[in-house]
Amino acid sequence: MFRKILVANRGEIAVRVLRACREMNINSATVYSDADRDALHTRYAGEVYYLGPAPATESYLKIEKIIEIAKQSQAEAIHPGYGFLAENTEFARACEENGIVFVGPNSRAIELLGDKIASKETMSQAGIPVIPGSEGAVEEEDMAYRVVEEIGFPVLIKAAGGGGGKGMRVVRDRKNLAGSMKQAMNEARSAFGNPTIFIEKFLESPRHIEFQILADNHGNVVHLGERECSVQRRHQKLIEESPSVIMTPELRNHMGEAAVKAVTVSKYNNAGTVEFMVDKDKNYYFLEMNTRLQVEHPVTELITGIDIVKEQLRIASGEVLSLKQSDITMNGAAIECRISAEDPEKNFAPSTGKIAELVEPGGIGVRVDSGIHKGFEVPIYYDPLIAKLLVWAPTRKGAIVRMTRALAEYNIRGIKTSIPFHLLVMEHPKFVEGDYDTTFIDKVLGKIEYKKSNYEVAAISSVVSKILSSERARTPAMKKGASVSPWKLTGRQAMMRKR
Amino acid sequence: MFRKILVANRGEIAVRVLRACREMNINSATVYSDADRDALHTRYAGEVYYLGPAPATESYLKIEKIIEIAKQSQAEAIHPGYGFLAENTEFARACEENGIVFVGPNSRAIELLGDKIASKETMSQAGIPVIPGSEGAVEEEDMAYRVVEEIGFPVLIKAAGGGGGKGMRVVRDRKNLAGSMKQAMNEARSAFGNPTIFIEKFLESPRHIEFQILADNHGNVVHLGERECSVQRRHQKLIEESPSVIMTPELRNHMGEAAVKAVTVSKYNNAGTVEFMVDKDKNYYFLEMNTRLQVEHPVTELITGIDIVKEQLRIASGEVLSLKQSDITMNGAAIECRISAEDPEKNFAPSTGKIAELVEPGGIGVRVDSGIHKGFEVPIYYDPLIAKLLVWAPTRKGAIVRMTRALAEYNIRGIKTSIPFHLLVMEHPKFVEGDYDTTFIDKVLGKIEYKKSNYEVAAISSVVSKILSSERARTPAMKKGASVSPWKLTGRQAMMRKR
Amino acid sequence: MAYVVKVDNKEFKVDIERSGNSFIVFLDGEKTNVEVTHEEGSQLMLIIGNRSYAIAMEADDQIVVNGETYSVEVVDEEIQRFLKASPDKLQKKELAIKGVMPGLVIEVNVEEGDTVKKEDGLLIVEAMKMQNEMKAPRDGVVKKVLIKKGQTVNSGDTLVIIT
Amino acid sequence: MAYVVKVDNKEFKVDIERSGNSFIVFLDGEKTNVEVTHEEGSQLMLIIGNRSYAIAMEADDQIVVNGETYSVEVVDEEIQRFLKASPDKLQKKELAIKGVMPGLVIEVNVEEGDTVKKEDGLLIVEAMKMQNEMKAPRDGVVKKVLIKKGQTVNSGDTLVIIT
Repeated sequence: MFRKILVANRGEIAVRVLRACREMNINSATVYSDADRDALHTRYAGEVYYLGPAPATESYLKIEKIIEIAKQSQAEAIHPGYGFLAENTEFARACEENGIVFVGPNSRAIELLGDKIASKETMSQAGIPVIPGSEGAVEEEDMAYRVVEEIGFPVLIKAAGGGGGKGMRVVRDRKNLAGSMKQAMNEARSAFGNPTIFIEKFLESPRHIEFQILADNHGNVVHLGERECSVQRRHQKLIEESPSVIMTPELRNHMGEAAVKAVTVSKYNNAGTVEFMVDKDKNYYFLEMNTRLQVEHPVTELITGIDIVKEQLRIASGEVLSLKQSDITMNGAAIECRISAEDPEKNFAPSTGKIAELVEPGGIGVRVDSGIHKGFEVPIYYDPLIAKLLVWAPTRKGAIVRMTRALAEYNIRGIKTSIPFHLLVMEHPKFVEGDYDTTFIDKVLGKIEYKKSNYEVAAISSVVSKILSSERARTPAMKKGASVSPWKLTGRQAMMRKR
Repeated sequence: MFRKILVANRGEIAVRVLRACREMNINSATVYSDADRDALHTRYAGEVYYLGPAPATESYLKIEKIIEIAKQSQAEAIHPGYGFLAENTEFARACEENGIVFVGPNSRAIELLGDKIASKETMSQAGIPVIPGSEGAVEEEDMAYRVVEEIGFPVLIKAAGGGGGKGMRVVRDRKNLAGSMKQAMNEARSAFGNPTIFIEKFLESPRHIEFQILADNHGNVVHLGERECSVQRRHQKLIEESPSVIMTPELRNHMGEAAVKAVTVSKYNNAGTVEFMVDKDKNYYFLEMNTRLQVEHPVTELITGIDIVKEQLRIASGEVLSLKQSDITMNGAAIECRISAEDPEKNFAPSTGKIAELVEPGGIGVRVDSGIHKGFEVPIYYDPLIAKLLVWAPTRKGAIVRMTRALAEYNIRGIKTSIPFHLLVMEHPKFVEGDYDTTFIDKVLGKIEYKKSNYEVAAISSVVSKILSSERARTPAMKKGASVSPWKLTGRQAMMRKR
Repeated sequence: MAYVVKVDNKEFKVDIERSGNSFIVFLDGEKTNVEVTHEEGSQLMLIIGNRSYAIAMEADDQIVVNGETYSVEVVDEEIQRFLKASPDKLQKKELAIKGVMPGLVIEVNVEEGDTVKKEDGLLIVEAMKMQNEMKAPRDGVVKKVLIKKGQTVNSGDTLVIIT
Repeated sequence: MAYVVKVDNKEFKVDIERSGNSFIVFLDGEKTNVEVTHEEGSQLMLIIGNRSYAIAMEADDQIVVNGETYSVEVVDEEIQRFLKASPDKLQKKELAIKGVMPGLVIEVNVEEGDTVKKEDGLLIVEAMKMQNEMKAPRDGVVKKVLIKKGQTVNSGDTLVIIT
């Protein structure tokens, strides 16, 4: 096993990896930007190295600087977390070239799976179901018309180079096809520097179901079951759970085998996630593969008892997978809510600022993976995800009530968070029944109305607060119990003895 | 199920029960003393009722007042937690007489099992192994001499009326027998109002292993496996774990069956714990039965996935146990460390005061059951237990490293806690090997030496702190980023729109 | 002392009297006891009747009660009467447009002296890769622009003043 | 500025210079950079070299570094020199016996004017059902007894003054 690892990330995922290092007795180092001098991951790591100014392009995305720090700190491996450089072929290659182990797949697999067209073709050839569509890139209008004739409307135009909804267009009739194509190409060019697009059948109300896999460097592959991630807003996952309510043991076997095959044919190693779309008739289609640790990996950890980050480190150090497919069992139900610094009552506008108060939920069946602490100034420069709240219970129903209880305990002040949104979902009958798909938030939840029941209390408290606050203003300095200076010139001797 | 429950306790156990109520959609009420106006359980409950002055005898032990509050709040049941009135026959009877469900066993079972002599006899008659000793009370010296002739030295003199080490004496030779007997009787009289003592063989280095049981009101009984609680200081448990390293499936079956039998013969209902002493040859002896929820019940919850408090409430409401013995499986390893407001570096002297800082550990496999919050003044009047830290991992070794990691993350300032002690135990080779018994702390751990490795940092930080502190003293009022008053006469209109 | 409180456009009359850490409150005439059990910065814990509430004052005119956010406006009853008598007193005052979130100013659309209409865009602030436009809350003239393109601003900073 | 710091009876010389939020420190002659990344009350986060430390000052003369407690004594180097020159200057001063924990005073064994010897029991405080005796740290005369039996005292309260 490694003696020292550099964690080249920030926030909750950096802390997650650093915790695994501590439990494995591996020395850890991490990097920080100007905005993260007092970040939780900076507090947590064994060693900390300054990267540069706050913008990611000047800090967390600086490949050369990170490689240099890895060498300086004598780290033998780099864990990239997710985001930033996690799926960057160039970075993986730079690690390989500098004799540093990249905790993730080999650079060729990243490259192949980062290209949506090439990876779709690879999977299709291996007999894994893919969504019907163009064979490869669509460059001209004529070609687009031929494709839609074959597969029928509605169709989805997608960019080969990236994700996150950019360069994507749903087209429902012939007259909008050419225009949407041009828009998508322009968007893809500016977002990914690559205008290549392709077309596939648009699935109306699919569910998003993904399989966690582990693959060692010796050809052994297992899957850890599925996660359902259909609660999405603008292609961003907000809530994930396992098992999926639509899953049967047979379907899990089939999809799991397809996931394992996807890993094998792409010569993939380390942890990864194979994403599928599933339609109403439970037909499943390969969507893409995420070549990194996922935000939602703890859902699977709660269900299987397997520590995925530790497995990543073991695999990266060359160990043979100790798990066989038959060892892996799924137990109970787990849900994750992504806690983000966004104001759900203002259309999820970013809400940064200083964390004035932080009380995290606890007790039975609750796990919090946090990236913040009280007093931390949530920076404007990075992803709004500040923490993940997870629960486990023997049943899905038990997990939902537990999540409701835990969300209500979560107290974050100073910024707005997505907590009220999650509370709403947990109490929505469709979610409770498991009757939801990727259109849930936009179509079913509709206009979000936050329930309020404490108008009278708000009125009374406002006045009480006003009175106390104006009293404070009148007597600023003297407070009861003002703390004595902790300093005296001479130390005192112990004057207490236990009787 | 009940519509409303009164939780007649405080601290972490009150919060534990209140959480279960929330998850079961049961309205909750609780009580508070003057010292607990701002306690966590007072913040957490649906309704709160003032009990009286801080001393327990004037608040949490006031049977009549609590019954009155239960009626006033229209609670149908009372959960007593542990301690205070949890094993008080009179209180259980008062509930029964007032038509309020006592969440715990019937008052007769409490009475029987509270009497150590009577319960030992009941168990012995049922064929459950008990420690050899006097049959019933020992009133005269002659009788004592006869007993020791039969069982041999060393012997243990115990009080029939209570526990906690009071009225207990180990006697190793004949010449000390009469004197120790007298001392024990005096101590027992002043502690429990009952001088009755009995004598049994003293086991030299036993392990303390207990079985969690659940018994419904219809005669169904299951056990949830064992907890090993041998890490004790002055008969107070400090660390508990499950499974026990000495356990085999056969021994578990035998002891589990004995525990179930103990419940059956004492006509016990609700949750309870059967405690055994186990000697080096794995002979086990019934020690006593705890007729309430135990502090360490979450250890079992982590291993079995069963929510014991919810089961208590279901049983109390008359439901039939939904669990059969064959449904119950034990998975992985769990450890609990009791976090107490005591200074382990000063021989565990109580350390009360205001919680100046509180950061609880999180992430994979960690559970915190806390009874405090930042800013809370830990009262001098009650038990020093302020929180429980638990971990789960697939293996015992994994649980130990995880506990070490979690303890290091735990940051409680303003008072001293037992955290440094727990860190020491987690790194002790004997504990790591599982080679320990109830003499571990006194004999093996010996004089506790706390490791320190940051002398230089302490020196530098002291000076930095001194400089910053004297600067603050010079410029008291103006601080950068001083918060503007949250009050203005007129509200502002929303000026922001998402683009 | 009597106040008029507007909570999300619902109006309440709160008559309040202090005794130690407790208050006796008449809410629209109905009596309640309020006990302050904890106070730290703008955060309070209250016991009202037999219930306990976690209160936080946020961003000038918002209060959070057990996690629910309400916009509130507390007006002394006498001032309220005065305002009602001359409703445009307030409108004519200087109005400071303040940042409601930290961010980077990526566009400034007004200069000092410009006339703006209600809902006109004044400037755009970016944070976490999302852009937000600050708009004029009423008609007026730009008296002062206190920020520049490229500048980082904090929540509560005055950005533009309108008269 | 130079200080002599005693940490659990180990002595260090700390020469320190400030520049903004950073300090340049020479510890027994060896140079280190110290950055203050967080400051709240008596709690600090420091980056020293490439390591990050959680610091808390506690109870007058104690410092907690990443959970480990040290007793510390910081003396200005010049004062140190003065003290060494006249070592009994300090001994003769008034000595305030302070409570190190909150509790209930259940016994007071001295009166004003009593002569006490080092290690003599002065009073007993009870908390959480445990009793603790406060003892005289040196020989002296009881100048003042500030508490009574039955009284609740807090950590830091002066209980007895010895001259």
